[in-house]
Order: sequence, then C-alpha cells, then structure tokens
Amino acid sequence: MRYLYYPGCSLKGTGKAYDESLVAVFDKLGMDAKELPGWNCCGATAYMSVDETKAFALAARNLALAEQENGSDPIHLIAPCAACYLVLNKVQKYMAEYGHLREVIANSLKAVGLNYHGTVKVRHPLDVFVNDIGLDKIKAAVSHPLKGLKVASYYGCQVVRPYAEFDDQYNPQTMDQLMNALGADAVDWPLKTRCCGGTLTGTVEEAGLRMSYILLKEASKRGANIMATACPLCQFNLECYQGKMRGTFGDSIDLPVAFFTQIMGRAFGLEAKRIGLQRLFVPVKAAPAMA
Amino acid sequence: MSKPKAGFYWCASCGGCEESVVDLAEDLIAVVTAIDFVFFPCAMDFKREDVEAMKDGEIAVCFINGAVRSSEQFEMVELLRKKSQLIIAYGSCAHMGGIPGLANLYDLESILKRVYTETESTDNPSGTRPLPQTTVPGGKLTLPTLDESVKSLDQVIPVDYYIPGCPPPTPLLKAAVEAVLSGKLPPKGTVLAPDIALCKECPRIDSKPEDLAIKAFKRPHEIDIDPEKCLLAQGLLCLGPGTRSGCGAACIKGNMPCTGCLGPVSRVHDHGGATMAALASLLEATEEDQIVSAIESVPDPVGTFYRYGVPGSLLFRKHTTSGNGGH
Amino acid sequence: MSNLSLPQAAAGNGGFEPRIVAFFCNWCTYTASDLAGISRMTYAPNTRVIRVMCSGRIEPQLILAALRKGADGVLIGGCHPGDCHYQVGNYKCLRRFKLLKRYFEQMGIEPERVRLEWIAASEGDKVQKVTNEMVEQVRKLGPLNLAEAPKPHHQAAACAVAAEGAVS
Amino acid sequence: MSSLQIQVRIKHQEELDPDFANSIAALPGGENLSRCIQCGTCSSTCPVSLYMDYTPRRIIAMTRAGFKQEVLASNTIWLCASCYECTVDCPREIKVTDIMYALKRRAMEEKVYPKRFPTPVLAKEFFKSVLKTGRSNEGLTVTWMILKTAPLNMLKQMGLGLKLLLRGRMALGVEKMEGDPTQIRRLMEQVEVEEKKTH
Amino acid sequence: MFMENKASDGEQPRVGVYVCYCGMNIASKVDVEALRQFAEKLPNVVVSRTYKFMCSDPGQELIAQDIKEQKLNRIVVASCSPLLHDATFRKACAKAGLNPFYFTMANIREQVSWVTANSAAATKKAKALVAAAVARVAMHEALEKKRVPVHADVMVVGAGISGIHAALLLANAGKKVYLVEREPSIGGHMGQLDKTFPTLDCSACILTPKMSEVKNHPNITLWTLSDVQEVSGFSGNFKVKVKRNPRFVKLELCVACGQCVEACVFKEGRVPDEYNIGLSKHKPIYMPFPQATPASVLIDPNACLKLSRGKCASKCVEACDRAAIDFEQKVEYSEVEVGAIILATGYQLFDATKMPEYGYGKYPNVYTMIELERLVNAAGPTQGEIVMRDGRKPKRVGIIHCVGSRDKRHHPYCSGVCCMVSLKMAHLMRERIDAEVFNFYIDMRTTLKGYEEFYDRVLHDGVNFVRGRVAEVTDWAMTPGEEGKLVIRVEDTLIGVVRRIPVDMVVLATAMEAHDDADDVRRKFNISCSKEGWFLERHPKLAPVSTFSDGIFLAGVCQGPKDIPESVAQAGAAAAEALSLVDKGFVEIEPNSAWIDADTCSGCKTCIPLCPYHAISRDEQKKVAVVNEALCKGCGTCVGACPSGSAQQKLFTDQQLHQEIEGVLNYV
Repeated sequence: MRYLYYPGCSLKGTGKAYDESLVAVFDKLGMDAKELPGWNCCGATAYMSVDETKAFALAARNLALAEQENGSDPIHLIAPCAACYLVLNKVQKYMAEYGHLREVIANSLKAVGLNYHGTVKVRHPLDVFVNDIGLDKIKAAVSHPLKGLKVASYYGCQVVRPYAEFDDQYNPQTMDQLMNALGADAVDWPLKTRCCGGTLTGTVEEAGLRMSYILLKEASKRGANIMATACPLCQFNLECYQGKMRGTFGDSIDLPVAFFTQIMGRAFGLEAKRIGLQRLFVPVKAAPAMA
Repeated sequence: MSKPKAGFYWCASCGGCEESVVDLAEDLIAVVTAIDFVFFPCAMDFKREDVEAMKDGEIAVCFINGAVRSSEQFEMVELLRKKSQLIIAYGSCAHMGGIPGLANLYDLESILKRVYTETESTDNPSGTRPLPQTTVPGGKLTLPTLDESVKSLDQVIPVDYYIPGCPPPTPLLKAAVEAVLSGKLPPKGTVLAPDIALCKECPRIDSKPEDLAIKAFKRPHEIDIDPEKCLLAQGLLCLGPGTRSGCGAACIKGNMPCTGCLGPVSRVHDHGGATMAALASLLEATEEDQIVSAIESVPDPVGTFYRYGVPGSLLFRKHTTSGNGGH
Repeated sequence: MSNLSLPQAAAGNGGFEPRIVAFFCNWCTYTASDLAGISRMTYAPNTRVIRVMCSGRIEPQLILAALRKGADGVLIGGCHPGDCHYQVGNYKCLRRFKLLKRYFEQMGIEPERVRLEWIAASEGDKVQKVTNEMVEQVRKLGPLNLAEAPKPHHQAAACAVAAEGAVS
Repeated sequence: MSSLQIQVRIKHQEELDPDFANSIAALPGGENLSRCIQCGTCSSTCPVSLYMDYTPRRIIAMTRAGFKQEVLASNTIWLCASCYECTVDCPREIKVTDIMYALKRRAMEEKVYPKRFPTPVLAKEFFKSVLKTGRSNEGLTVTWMILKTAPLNMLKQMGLGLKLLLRGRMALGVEKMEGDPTQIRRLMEQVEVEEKKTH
Repeated sequence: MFMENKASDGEQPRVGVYVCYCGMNIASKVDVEALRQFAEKLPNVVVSRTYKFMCSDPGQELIAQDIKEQKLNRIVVASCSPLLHDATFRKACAKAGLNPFYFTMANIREQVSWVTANSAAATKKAKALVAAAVARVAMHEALEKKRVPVHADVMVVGAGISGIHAALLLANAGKKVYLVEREPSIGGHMGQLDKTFPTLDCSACILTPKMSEVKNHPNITLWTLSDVQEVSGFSGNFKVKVKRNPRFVKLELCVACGQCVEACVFKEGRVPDEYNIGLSKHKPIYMPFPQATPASVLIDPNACLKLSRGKCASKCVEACDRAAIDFEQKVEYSEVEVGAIILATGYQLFDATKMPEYGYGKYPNVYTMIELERLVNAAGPTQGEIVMRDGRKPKRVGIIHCVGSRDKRHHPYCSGVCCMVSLKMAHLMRERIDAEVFNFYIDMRTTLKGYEEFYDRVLHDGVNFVRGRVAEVTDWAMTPGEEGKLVIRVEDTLIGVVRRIPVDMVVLATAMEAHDDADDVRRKFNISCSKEGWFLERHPKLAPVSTFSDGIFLAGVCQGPKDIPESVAQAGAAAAEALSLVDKGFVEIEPNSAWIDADTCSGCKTCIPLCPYHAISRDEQKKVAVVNEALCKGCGTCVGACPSGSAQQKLFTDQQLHQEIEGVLNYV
C-alpha cells in the first residue's frame, strides 16, 4: 500500500502533538508516509459556509496533488484531522454523485494545470492502524503495556460519519480495540460520537463549552482516567477549556485528553517529547502508565 | 439463329472468378459452342469501343465479377448494363463486395497514404500520388478516380441474378448457363445457388453433437484438426451454419472451416449478424467476464463474420463521426 | 453521393433528439416499463419500445436493422441473470451482445450507442434512470448518421434490409 | 409587565417566497428536501438543538413552505456544528447538514445574519486566510474574528492564547503552504468562471 | 420477394385503428385526435377512430361493427399495456368473427402518457408506436390457442393463517391440497400472538380450531419440516419436488404425551426456543408449543446427543411406550403434480440490531414487539407475567413505532400493522400491569374498520402519545431521575421541543420484511420480487394475487405487509383463483411457440442445445430440426440464434419485428 500524509492546518498549530506523535508512531511501525508536497487547507467546515463549490475545489486540489504521486498502486492519503478526513471524502463522493459539480471542479483544476480522476483513497489513521497494519503488529510493538489506564475512546462526529466505512457509525470500535491492544482498558460509554461542539466554542461559547463538558463528565462517570481523541479540534476543545468549564459549571474536571497516537506512542515506549506530551494543558502524568 | 451473345467483365477482383470459368474444363467447350463471347477482357481482345458500338440489349447475358470502386468500373458496368439483357453478378465481390470490400474499414485517404507513402517498400519522398489528369509532353493522361467506398455490383447497377462464391463453384456456373440458355430462369434477384445453409451438404454433419457448447474459438493453426469431426465441435469458427450451400463443402473437405464466401441464405438480412448470433449463443460461458474472454478468442470479428460482405452488410462501411463517409 | 436522406441538420446543435429503439423482454423489463408508467415516473420520450417475449429473441440483425433504419441508439432490457422467465435466454442475449459490441468497435460505432441492462419487473425506477441516461449519452454523441448504403438495384437482393419500403 | 404581551402570528401566503424551497433543493445535497415527513429525528439527534430558536425539523418545514425570512434570520443555521448526526440518522436520507450550509450561504448572500454574530465572520476570515496563504491560520483567524465581533473579549482570550504559545501550539508567524499560493487564488477564480459557464 | 407489402396470408390488409382516451389518462397528454388523423393516413388503414374508453362494451362494439361493415381484417388498439388488455380486445375481435390474432396493441398509456412530461413529445411517441403496430399487424397470421388439460390438485406453500385458510377453502371445495410448511408446526406468526386488534380476540382461540381442521381434513396432505426444492412444468401442470426433513419421531404413533421430553437426559432446556423468540429454552426433544399441529414432538438433530454424537442413554426411547422415536429417519423427497400453486410464505421481522441507536441486544430491557407478545401470553415463557430480563416489572414503558419501517436506510415502506400492534400493546400494558406507557409515532395509521375507534379507546386509557421519531435509546443519565433508566431522546414535534424520557422498558415495533431467502424462493417458482423483496403481483389493482407465472398465486404477507383480516381475505382470493384454474379442466396456451421450416432448415443443430425445455430435436430422416410445440414455451431464443432464418416464432416473426422497427422509426 502506498501512503501519503495530509496533516492539515490544525496539525501544524494547536494539534502539533497529533502531528508529532503520529509521525513517531508511523516511524515505529515502519510505515512510509511522506507528507503530501504542496498541500493546502481542506476548507474545513467554515469554507463550506461561504462558497460550496470553491470549498470542494479547494479540497479537490489536494486529491489532484496526491494523484500526481501515483505509481502503479492507488494512493492512500492519510488524513488524521476529522474535518480534513470528512471534507476530502465528501468531495470524492460529491464529484461522483453530482455531474455539474464534477465538471466545474475538473475544469477549474485543469485551468491551473491539475487533473483528478478519483483514484485516491482517503484514510483515517485509525482505519490504517486497525485494518492495514493490524492489531497483532501493534501488540507486538508495545513495550510498555498501559496497565490500569481506563480510556474513554472519543471518536468525535466527523471521523465515523457520514462517509467513513471502516467503523460503525453509532458504536464504533476501532479505537477501543486499539486501546485494548495497548494493554489499556477501553471504557464502554454512550457518547463516543456525540459532537464536542468544537466549531462552536470559539463562537457561541456557552453551547460549545456545555457540549464538551457533557462528554468529559460522562467519561469520568464511566470510570475513565483519560480520554483519547482522533481530531485536533476535539482535543483542543475538550482539553484547553477545562479551566473555563470549572468557572462556568462549578465542577472541577481534570481529565487528561490525549491524541490516541500519543497513547500509542507511550505504549511503544517513545520519549515523551517525541510524542508531544509536554504540549498538553492537563498533564497525563496523573493517568496510570502514562507517566 | 445466331448464338446468344455473352460478356464477361471484371471490376475489382483477383482473377479467381475467371479461373473458375476455366475450371469448367471440358464443359467449357460446350459453353463456348453455345455462346458467342463478345466481350471478355481477360481472355479476348475486344475493346470498350466494341461494346459502345453495340445496340442496347444486344448482349444476352453479361457476367460481371469484382467489386466496384473506380470511376472506370462505374462507367463500364453502366455501359454493360445498357447493352445487356441480363446482368449476372459473378462471385463474392460482385455479389456482396468481397475481400476488396474490407477496404470499407478505412477511409480513402488513409488507404492512399498507406499505399503511396507508408508501406515499408515505398520510396516516394516527394509523396507523389496518381492524379486524375496529368499533362505530359504530347498530351493529357487520365487515370480513373476512386470512390470513397467499395460497393457491390447491385449497389451501382440493377442486377438480375447472382452467382455467389469466391470463386463461384463451377456447378453453379454450369447450372446458371444452362438456365440462361433454356430460358428457365427463376424470379429476378435470385441467387443462383441452393437457398439452404451449408450444413445440409456437409459430410461431417452427423458428427456435430446436439449439445454443442463452445468454450473458446480456435484458429486452424492452433489445433490438430480431426479430419472427420464437425469443425465447430473442434472449436473452429466454421461459418457453415449461416452460409449458403452449393460449393459441396469444398473447404471442409479440405479440412478447413467455411469462411462464408457464398453469403447468407435469402431469409437473412445480415450475414455476419446472423452467424454471430448463432455462434455466440453456443458459447458455454455464463458469467460476464467468462463471456468476454471467450469472445476475445475471435481476433477479428469483421474479418471473420464479414470477410466477403462488408459493403453488402447493413452497416456498409466503417462509421465515422462525420457520418456518411463521403461517398 | 448527393442522395442523402438521413437527418443531418440536427447534428451538433441543441435541437437533436435522439431516436432510440428499445427491445424489452415481456416479463421483466417491459413489465418494469409499465410499472414506471403506473408509478407516473416521467422520463425522456425518445425511446420506442418493441416487446419481445425474452431477451433471448434479440439478435444482432434486429439491432443492426434499427441502426440502419435511423435509430441513434439501441437499448436492450432483459431479466437479471438467474431471473429469466425462460431460465437462460438472457445469457444468450448477453453473449450475442458482447460479440456484437466487438464488431461495433471495429466498425466505429460508439459503444455508448448500444446498451444492455438487466431490469427486473419491480425496477420501474431503473427504466426511468437508464432511459434518461441513455438519451443523454446519445444526445452527447449526436446523430448516428450511418454512411448510407446504396440501395440494391433489384427487387430482392440477398442482403436487403427487411421490408425496405415495404409499406410506403 | 402589567399588560399581556401579544403578537400577530398569522402568515399570509403572499409573504412567503414560493421559490425558496426550490432554490435550496437545487443545490448538491438539497435534493431530498421535499421528502421530509417531519418525524423530528434530526432535532432529537442534534446535540445543539436545545439552543435553537427553531428545531432543524422546523427549519426544513419552513424552508419547504417558503418562510425565507424566518429561516435565514434564525440562529439555528449558525448553531449547526456540522456533526452530520442528522444527515446520518434521517430516515428519508435528507442531507440536513448540507441544507444548513446552503442556508448559511444564502443568509450571508442576503446579509440577513445577525451583525457581530461571530460564526459568519469566522467563516469569512477563514476564507480570506486560505485564499492568501493556502492554509488556515487558527490564531490569526480567531483573533480577527474576536476583534470584529466582540473586541472586549480579546482580553479574556489572552490567557488561552498565551498558554498555547508557551506550549508551541500556536505560531506567531503566518503559516504558508509550500509552493505557489497564488495557484489557490487562480483556482478559486476559475471556479467562478466555470460556474458562470455552466449556469 | 420475402418482404412484400402484402399480408402474410395473401389478402390485402384492411386495418382499423382505435385510439383510446382512457378518460383523461391518455387524452390529457396525447393529442388523440391528431393521433387518429395520423393513423388514418398510414398504409393499409381503412378506418381510424377514437373513443373515451376503448375497453368498455361500447368501445368493443365499435370495433366489432367496423369489422363487419368495413370488412376489416386487422385491428390495432392504441390504449394501455397489452399486458392488461390484450385478452379483452382479442375477445372482441373473435366475437366479431375475426381471428383474434389479427390484432395488436400500441401501449400509449403506461409507456407514453403516464411517463412523458411534454404533450407534443408524447403525441409524437404515440404516433411512432401506432405506426409500428399498423406495420406489424399486416404481417399477422391467423393462430389458434392450444388447450392443455390441467391437474386438479393444488399446492399451498406456507401454513400460517393465509396458507391455512387457502388450503381449507380448496379442500372444502373437493380439491386435493398439498400443504407444505418448513417449521415443525403450522400456525405461523399468528400462533405467536397474544391478542389480535382491534377486537382483542385471543389469537390462539381463533386460530387453533382452523389448525386442527387442517390436520383432520381428508383432502389435505400436510407436510411439515418440508421445503419446496424444485418446480417445473407450467400452469395447470406443475411438477413439484418437496424435501421432507426428518422429525425423528413417527408422526402416526406420537400422541404428544410428553413423557419423552420429561425423560430426556437433559434436565433443563438448552436450545433457544424459536416459538418464544429465545426467551425460553427447550430440550433436544420437544413440543414446539402446546397447540402445535401436527401434535407431535420432534428432535433437534444438532442438540440431540444421540444424533449429533451417536452416544446417549436414549432415555426418550425408553419412555415412549408407543415406540414412536426413530433415529433412523432420513430426508425424503416427494414429487407431486399439481395444477396450481399458492405461495403463502409470510414474512420475517426486521432485525432490531441493525439500528444500534435503539440499543437492542445491548440493553437487556429493550424488547421487540414479538418478544413482548410472548411475554404477555399466558402460554409464554413467563406464563404471562410481565417481568423484564432483569426480573423487574416495568413501571414506565416506551413503545417505538416504525422501527425499520418508513426508513430509507432499511425499509422505505410502511409495515401497516405496527401502529395497531403498538396501540394494542399499550392497552395491554395499561390493563395488565398499570404501567405508564409512551407511544412514539411518526404518523398514526389506523385506517380500517374499527381501528380508529380502538385508537380513541387507547387514548382514553391514558397512554401518552408523542409525535416524533425516537433518535436514540441510551443509559446515559443527565438528571438524577434518569439514573438507572433507559433514556429516550425524541423531538415532541407537536410541541417543537426535544424531550428526554426515562423509561424502564423499551419496546420496538419492528418492521415486517421479506424472508431472507425470498429471492431463492421466487426463483424456484419463476416469479418476481418487488424492490422491497415481496413477491410481485401481476397487477397491483386488477390481479393482486396473481403472478407473472400463470398458475402461481400469492396469499398473505409474502406479497406485502398485511394484517390478519387482509391476509385471510387475500388467501380466499388466491384460493378462488386457483380453483377457477383447476376446475375449468384445461388451460389455453398463448400461441407464440417457435417452428422450423423443414424446407429451408439445414439441420445445423444450432438451436437444439439452446432450448431450455428440450423442445427441439432432430428429425433423423429429414435431417432437420423440429420443435415440439407442446414443450415450447415461446421464448424465441432459437429464433434469435438460427443462422439461416428457418426458425420463426409466432407473433414475433422476423417480419413482424422488422416491420415494427421500421414503423417506430420511419413515420414520425
């Protein structure tokens, strides 16, 4: 399988630790996934609110760039950010479904010297780890089993719906399996895919804060001592606003929220710095086996 | 009473039709005794002026072989039509377009380019092409021009009868001459051969299984051909089931499959279409990809199913997006 | 030749309305086509359906005749594999169709002009979809405009198209 | 509050926009708008509906009926967090999220969204940033958004910004794509050209 | 020569064209007057008329009159689909003395007026089809329908209430009936129900008398544990092969005393009981349920130690003083000939685990409706006591309608009965345990006799109704009141507010759906399925129990969701159809068989292996192929394959089809 890595803007900013830990884990697992040269912002959700076709064209440019790298095998483009993953998948799907859109985008790309034929496969790292690499190989790489770590796997909204096919939309399992493979205990909880309000926290703070708070609260209630996320915005929201939640809801929540790749890195015995643990607001040290 | 006058003319043909006349052997003497040949460019020294000098309808019967493409051929067949009471299209080329008709798969320009520029043996750096008119010291030279498409004879002039085959089997020719001489002719337009397909007279028909299912089509050089067994049953593409009889299954007796030179029977509208339907139906495959790969074993569908009859087929010539092919 | 009688004017302009002859089997596709009607699914008016009992009756000569007589495309509809009312007629149709397509390839007939679809009796919506797609496809290709085959100059040439001028 | 507050709630047909539903349904994702059976799944599955002035189900009904002004002025469309839960759960396969996007765009086109309401401003700032650099720049975009909508909040957000800076999670400089960012602008311009061509 | 402008039998065609308005069905789209004028000018057309309803008596009379007065010898009717009215107009021709096959139809309703948006385009298309019909009909020949005697016995497949009812009607009419059921007992789903709506009759009380009537009827051969393997032949003369699985108990000896069950080496049940939807377990030797018919125990070969491992003390054998147990029983095959077949294979229920948002299978207190039926039934796993899997009695129950129905991701259709079932269950829960009940519905569908009245009654019972489709059932508590409960999240759409309602028990009214193997079954019987997997009727209005295969009829839910009265009514209709077929004594065969011209056939044998019915053989004397008309079913595959045009099919000759091609292309 030929992989390319599409980090997306957030992984170069607030989600830096996701970028670092993902690359470190790739490295540890012997995966070759170079960064897509010349990538641009996927447009995320905000762009869609301004101009739909442009948003699609913006995303499609990345797919066209990835396709250029095509050898004999189709390219698997790994998009760790939930928003990027969704948007890139969506443009694929919509170009196939809506002829008019396809024409406009294809012609626009052509005008700037690009082509897209629809051969790229957009993959989330969870999918790649569980379905391509396999849990056996991951288990084999574990040097520091995460005994006593109770993980609430939080997939967020856009990783498993509406276009992903690698996991169940209502009760996804891949991250839970992955956490169990690392020696941790995945906690069963009902809010794995409930939205964290990420896009709202910056704009309608009350709504966003409350949505994140609900998640953290329920995860703690179910006995989790850490939450794992698969999206930079979720992580930012759930972690960086915990202080604010304390003020708003009068309830002290100190639940570490880490990228699932950071937890993998920890189990693989990677150095804390390499997987960006120092970048977290809520220290993970408190959680068993994460120190 | 004087002997009936006869003509024998060739258009785009190979000469095999003339050979078939020679194949009459001793019967040829009877023919020449009964008929007076007044035009036979291959064998006798009559000229066009001689024909032009005749009265309309003076020739009792004229046999014309070969397909029609050049302006000369057009002029000649029209002239002969005028001078003849009966026109008989003789041989596959006149009947259906024949082997020359396969040229309808290409446009004229690409044929000329290939012939005058591209063939490996061509040395023509200036790209000279024959011109309809060339002025040379001493006067003007003219050459016939070529039409965009090859045509069968009846696509150019009215034809009264057909003697099919490449070349026509001599018994058919003999029977036709006898019919003309005796005046006992079938309705006009008839193909003067049995209106039943070849399997009727094939010596191997009893060896054809009643549950034939063909896995893939073979070409003769690919297998060791059993000289007794039905060729289709051996996987060879034999067009016998869809081709007129009258040849005595000559090719099959020579251990080669029928290639369809006598054309279809009268009830069929498209020779290739009918034989394709029959043979494809007999394939064993049921899954789409199996079917496709079985059909891949036919290397050249046109050359196989329409070898002698592209101009006479429903499509007439290769389709180009510009439409009519400019003919 | 100047005696072209095929419609030429429409070529390349928006006024071109494809003429499509459709051969539908009685049990599945023709029934589906009725169902589309009963369900009031509107679709492009360009197809002319000819009913046969089974797609196994459909053969290259019928398709060729339709193209020769002015159709810009031919659509064939039969029961899904395994569903043939006569067990296996649709397979025979498929085999002939695949061979015919190869012939068409050599003869320069665009593959999109002939289409074979399995449409079950319940798939009225598929009749609608396939018809619309086919019409659009052929509209894009433009009129077929086959090279006119000179009419044979006699009353019954061996290869005459059926009923040439029969009822005129 | 001594007197009873009353309001006229009647709607006359001529106050409605008869083309509104069609204009939304014509966009990619809008095709099933007319198929809604008002079951309310979208509303109950929505994690934000508790804040909305009209539940998503009502937005669909109102859109379909031509209540353009009410729909475009609602807070619902701006509260949609794009979590796609409604789209996935709708038993009629209505792409509710796409319809919300379409309504947001329409509201911005018609300039009826609440002034100083941060979401559209954020969207626009985001759009600008990408156009210029090929990348979104979280820090700068948010800063502009706050300055444009509620400058007083700037102070409140300073603490968070500082923390992020300290942990290397926010760049001070402008993040730019590799290669030629003008290609993005050209691509966007071409989209406009192509869209005009096909309409 | 062979394609002349002359009727095939030599006489000059005189065609009459009749264009139907079909009220406004055709006339609102097709300009029928223009069509009439167009038809009038077509070759051979002598007269062309329009009429409001061509298929009505006066319409038919119009044709008959013209045949006599204008000496017409060919008739074209442009109206609806030939699949609908071909027979009608053929009869009209015959009545006027014209051979009925000198007739053809142009389908300008189903395939023109109903599917074309633009009126001008519709008229144009109609013209093309009429021109084709006129061109084709000239080539028609006089044909005769053949009569074939029919077998008087009937097979009914499936012995739920529909199959039982149909079988009894036929048996009472004196017909021998084979009733085939794959379960060990007849009774079907109705046998599992507690009460039936809206009358609240006890289901068993009204069903079991019919079950025993089946058992005792001299005209009914009942085969349980049996499957149809193969069907061949055709209407009036089907051959059916039935696979009969062993029961390992001799039916004729067993008196269902139950001593063997008692004696079984297993002291407790170990196989989930299908009848109780797995809410209880039975032993390897068991009685399916107390009223099972035939009244006999059977042995589950997978669970029985003797049968699965060959080793067991076989206490059951000892216990049976009638020596009814027979471990040596094998699969048997029976082949029977019948004239008609009624399919009454019923339905299965939607698998609620396909909607994980409702937590079925995850939360023990989420039940399906059929489970609850067993739970409230006095003969059920709890003897009618309503206790949940965790042993508690529910105080508050949420009933969710439309689970898997009206949902494009699962079944787009409305299952029709769930509203009433849910109302019935709400009523029972109020009545039996005084629970607080919430019904969550999208639309309330109580359309038939007495149903709305029942809704009214349940409203008055104090059941809470929330109009809204439930998004989610979770154990996620947000308030103290929600702790330890199942929380239902729903928009109360009439109020416009999202509500969270904690309940003890959730009941899912799951959709009715076609059996998983419906596709295999319909292939066996050579019929079609609708998109949703239900067996397809010949016409939704006019032939609702017939199929496209003559002689095969449908009864009950296998054709689409129905409640009990509707199923019974349809079973009656299917029985009447079957009776009318087999009682007549013969069937007429459409004369569309193939024939081969012996004078031109070359004997190439291409056609012989292509015939699926082995109807073509070789005449060894003449060395030509011959079609056995009795075996030919008229597909025309041999005709399509004949490379020398010697094979032809009546009603679909080369000439007729080429004329049709010419017709659709050349006149408009």
